[in-house]
Amino acid sequence: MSGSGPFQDKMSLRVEQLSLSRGERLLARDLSFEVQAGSYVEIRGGNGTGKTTLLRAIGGYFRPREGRIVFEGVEEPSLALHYVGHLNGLKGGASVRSHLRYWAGLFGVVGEEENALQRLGLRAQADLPARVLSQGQSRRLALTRLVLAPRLLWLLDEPAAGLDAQGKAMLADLISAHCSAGGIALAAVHEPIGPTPTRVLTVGA
Amino acid sequence: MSGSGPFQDKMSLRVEQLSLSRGERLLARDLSFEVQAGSYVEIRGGNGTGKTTLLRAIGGYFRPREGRIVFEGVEEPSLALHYVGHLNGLKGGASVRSHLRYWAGLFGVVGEEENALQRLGLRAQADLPARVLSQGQSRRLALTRLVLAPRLLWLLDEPAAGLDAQGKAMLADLISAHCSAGGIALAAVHEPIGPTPTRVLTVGA
Amino acid sequence: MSAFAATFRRELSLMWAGGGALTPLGYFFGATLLVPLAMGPERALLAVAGPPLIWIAAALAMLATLERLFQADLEDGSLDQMLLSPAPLEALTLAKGLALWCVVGLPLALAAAPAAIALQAPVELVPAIVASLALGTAAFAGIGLVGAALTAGVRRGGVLIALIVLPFFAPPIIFGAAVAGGEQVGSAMALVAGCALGAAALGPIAAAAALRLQAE
Amino acid sequence: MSAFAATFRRELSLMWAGGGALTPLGYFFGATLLVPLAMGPERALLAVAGPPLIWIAAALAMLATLERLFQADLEDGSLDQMLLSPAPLEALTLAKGLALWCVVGLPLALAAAPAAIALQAPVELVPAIVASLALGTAAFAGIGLVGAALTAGVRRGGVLIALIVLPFFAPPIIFGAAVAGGEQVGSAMALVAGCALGAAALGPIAAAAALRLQAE
Amino acid sequence: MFSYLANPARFMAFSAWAGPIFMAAAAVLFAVGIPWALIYSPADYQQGETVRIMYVHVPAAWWSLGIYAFMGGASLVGLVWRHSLADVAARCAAPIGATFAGVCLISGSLWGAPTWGTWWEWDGRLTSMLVLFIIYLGYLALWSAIEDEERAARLAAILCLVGLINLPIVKFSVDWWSTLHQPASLFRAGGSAIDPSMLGPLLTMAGAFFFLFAGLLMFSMRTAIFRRRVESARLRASQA
Ligand code: HEM
Ligand SMILES: Nc1ncnc2c1ncn2[C@@H]1O[C@H](COP(=O)(O)OP(=O)(O)OP(=O)(O)O)[C@@H](O)[C@H]1O
Ligand SMILES: Nc1ncnc2c1ncn2[C@@H]1O[C@H](COP(=O)(O)OP(=O)(O)OP(=O)(O)O)[C@@H](O)[C@H]1O
Ligand SMILES: [Mg+2]
Ligand SMILES: [Mg+2]
Repeated sequence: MSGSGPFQDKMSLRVEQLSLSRGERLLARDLSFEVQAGSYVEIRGGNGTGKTTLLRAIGGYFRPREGRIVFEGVEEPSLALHYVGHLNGLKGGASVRSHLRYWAGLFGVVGEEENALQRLGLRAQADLPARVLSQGQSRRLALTRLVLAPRLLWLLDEPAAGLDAQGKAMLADLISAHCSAGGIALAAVHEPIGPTPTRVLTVGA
Repeated sequence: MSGSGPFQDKMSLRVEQLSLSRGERLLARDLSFEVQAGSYVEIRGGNGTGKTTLLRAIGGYFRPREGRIVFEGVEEPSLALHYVGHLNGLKGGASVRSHLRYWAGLFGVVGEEENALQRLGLRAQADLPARVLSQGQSRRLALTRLVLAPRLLWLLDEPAAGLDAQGKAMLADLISAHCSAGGIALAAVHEPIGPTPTRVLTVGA
Repeated sequence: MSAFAATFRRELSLMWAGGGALTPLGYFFGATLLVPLAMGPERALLAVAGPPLIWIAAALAMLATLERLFQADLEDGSLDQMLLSPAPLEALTLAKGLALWCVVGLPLALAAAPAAIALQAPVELVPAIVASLALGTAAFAGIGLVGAALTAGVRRGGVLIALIVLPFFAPPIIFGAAVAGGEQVGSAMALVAGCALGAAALGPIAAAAALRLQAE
Repeated sequence: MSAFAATFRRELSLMWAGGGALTPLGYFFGATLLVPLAMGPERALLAVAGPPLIWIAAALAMLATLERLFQADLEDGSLDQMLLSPAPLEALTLAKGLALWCVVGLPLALAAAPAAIALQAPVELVPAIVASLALGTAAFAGIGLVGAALTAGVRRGGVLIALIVLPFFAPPIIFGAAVAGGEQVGSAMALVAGCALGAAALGPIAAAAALRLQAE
Repeated sequence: MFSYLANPARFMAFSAWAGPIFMAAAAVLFAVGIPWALIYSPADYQQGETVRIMYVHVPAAWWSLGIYAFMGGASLVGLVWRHSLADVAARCAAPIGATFAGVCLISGSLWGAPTWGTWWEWDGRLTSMLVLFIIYLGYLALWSAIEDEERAARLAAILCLVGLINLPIVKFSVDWWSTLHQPASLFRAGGSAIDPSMLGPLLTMAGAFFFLFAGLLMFSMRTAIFRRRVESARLRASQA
């Protein structure tokens, strides 16, 4: 983690015999896997195979039909994770900087705002309202959350969507640094986004 | 164009000394280029350099500060083009098939609905409400418009966003077929999406 | 199917799926229910003050449906597609307004019958009240189109719409309330009809002009 | 800054940017303006029937701000982030409700003073009307949170909210209108305060429970 | 009993015979109660024959309150223990409760016209009953507006629990406000104040209404469960 050094705690994530369904459609059956501290896991699979659903289940947003998701070394999972999904979570009327300030308050951290802007290359846009940002700039803004509050587990759903080459390189650096500091990153992707995955998980195959 | 054979008319597009600005920011100055029938043009450039703005100006949604955009061989530009932007234009409550039916009516065409579903691999989802589609499935639905109504000029803003490998191949096929039938495609992209571009236009360099 | 028909049909089904007339009716009954609650149950007072308030309740019920009418189209990119249709945008806004009237306006007019009775309106006036409201809601729909189009780009535009639209609601409400109050029913009805015609004719045109600017 | 304070501050600034109290006030004045239009300008009638209607106008003005309160958070992904905060969701919904009350409720209560005078309320009652509305809008905000959270996932939820929320608005309106009508001002005021307390205590809890379900 | 029936298969088996039995009980009680109420019970010395509306009005009023309370219980079970059967029960009871509330309102109006000289009066009891009716409608509207059944069930359950607040208001509104409407005469401290000659048919009709509710509930729950099964089978088949 940039600026905040390696994590004190180690966590691992264990998924046991997970079944996921949406509506009447069964997306995963008896899915089991384990992820150790320091891993970067890529989740692959065609459109509509359940990558998003899996990430949301791990994030605690979506209740699996069966099975368990176990966080080891973590007391309250929702405080140990970041979720960057398809939706960026922005308010058009608020400025870029005020988003960072709000998130810092929401996650209970202080002081990393300028660093986060810098890392994602949004310094020039800091005072623009989010409404006028381009697609890639909006994505970058959502990704600043990763820098803003150090959290062990990153759940990233197509994090590179809309990013240009430089943005992808920044993201790859962030992920590499996070994992070498002992964090875990799970990313649903269609193409490799840079860092060498510890393992590739294919859903719905 | 799949199923409808080569276009009867030929069009070309000429952009003359275009200046584009958003708020106080100047995105393009004195941009001039010409695109002939049958071309596939890739628009490249970093995040926030003005790709979307350029496409929207050509589509007639955005008024350029200076310069002209000339359509040759076309009477009413807005009836000769398709625009697939960052937003998919879907209604969560309406089913996939009803979107196609609506667009067919809106564009004044008939009968290509099943073909379009087939071409974009959405047959299995035809009766689902758009709300439950995955990211890639939503994008595919937006792309069905290209098949549904044959139009000469395609303006595509990161058309491959969210598509899996198979989806990207489908899109590449669509674009190739369109251009060899005499249509024009302009696509803003961060990475090549398949077809060999006739030319690459870099904005904001 | 023409673009007009396609739009009309889609709007109808989207509105039905989103609760249809059920919810504006709830709003309408809720609002009329609040009147006696606030004013107290006194019979004589209600009989004079109540029936005209039905018009206010109907106006507010329609108002509440307006906020997202075009805002959603703008936010999800549908408006971009509407601008690529061979049909003029005026026809498409007219189709949306018509759908609004069918799904919300007409049921409101019918619902006015029991509401009028509850607010102690004389029974022989009820048919006139219903007919005048059917016209009045058409006027509201036409005016509302313009308000919704003007505020489509504004977050929390709902209340801004109200501000823009309510002054224009005043004429149909004044004449309509005269019908409900039983004064010069015939000529008041003619005036409501005039408002409806004017709004239905001008509303879609003004709304389309506003929408063209929103796409930027 | 705590998550509560951060949420409160953000909501305040978003609401201000989105027009702030201006637009609900417009709705409020618009609705009260329609009353004499619909009822006719008769002084005596207005003086009896008018002041309680201020409560209806205020209730409807707050109602109109509710639709997008949580719906926007759900649609743009903000809700996902709220669920990752160390603060309980109940605290965050309370912060939103509080912001709503500050930006919309309190200005409405103050605006009730001129509106009451325009509707011929006795001047000596005006302070009581303002105070009771300040409490009443707090009750509306608390109840409204629940309605907004329940309908966050529904398109065109605005009218559905109305249906759900208006029955619960009835008690504060009944007691509040009694204050405005000048009957048993003291005890009616105490009852409005009771409604406000109950709604402020229970509203955020029920709203948070509903919101947790919406994230799926 | 509740936990026994919580298993859908057992519920289906139970309701297969319980539904018809409840309906039969309702039919028998109506067959006794209607003639008793309409012909053999005395006319009121003040109100004359119109008092007979009571035999519809009062049971409908009682059970519209009772059904809401039942829905509240079912909602709590559905929320806390996530029993889908409880959700179905609450959902299926709601239209019946709304109908009873509507019957109470309409019969009350019909009764009010001759006795009070008005169809409708905004007193506490009548108003709060109307509020209950609107809460029923809101509950149903919320259900139908949310497509995902499971989520709809949980959200509607929250609304239902919040709406429970209205029950004591309906019940005690007569005591709190001085009103036109009758205060409670049967369920009150110090015993019933209704003449036994009217109490008999009234209680019979109340029993009939109860069994009508129970029977209708069984049937509509069965339909809902069947529909669900058919839908999931159809979807599974379409995916295979
Ligand atoms: C639309 C109008 C009316 C409504 C909404 C209404 C509502 C109710 C309700 C909710 C109850 C049940 C109260 C309880 O169990 O505590 C009830 C009971 C009753 N109502 Fe009405 N009512 C209406 C009109 C009338 C009229 C016109 C009469 C007769 C003059 C009447 C006579 C009664 C009686 C005798 C009871 C039984 C009270 C008891 O034994 O507890 N109601 N009504
Ligand atoms: N109610 C429903 N009935 C049937 N199928 C549903 C329902 N809701 C969702 N689905 C399906 O469940 C799947 C959800 O997939 P999810 O969003 O997890 O996919 P994904 O792997 O993230 O895809 P993408 O790469 O496109 O983002 C989709 O195929 C969708 O069509
Ligand atoms: N009001 C404004 N003031 C200043 N800058 C603005 C304003 N509105 C928009 N911009 C800037 O204009 C640019 C718009 O770029 P556009 O959306 O066309 O970029 P793009 O090339 O499509 O980028 P991306 O690859 O991220 O989609 C952005 O850099 C944005 O920050
Ligand atoms: Mg996905
Ligand atoms: Mg762009």
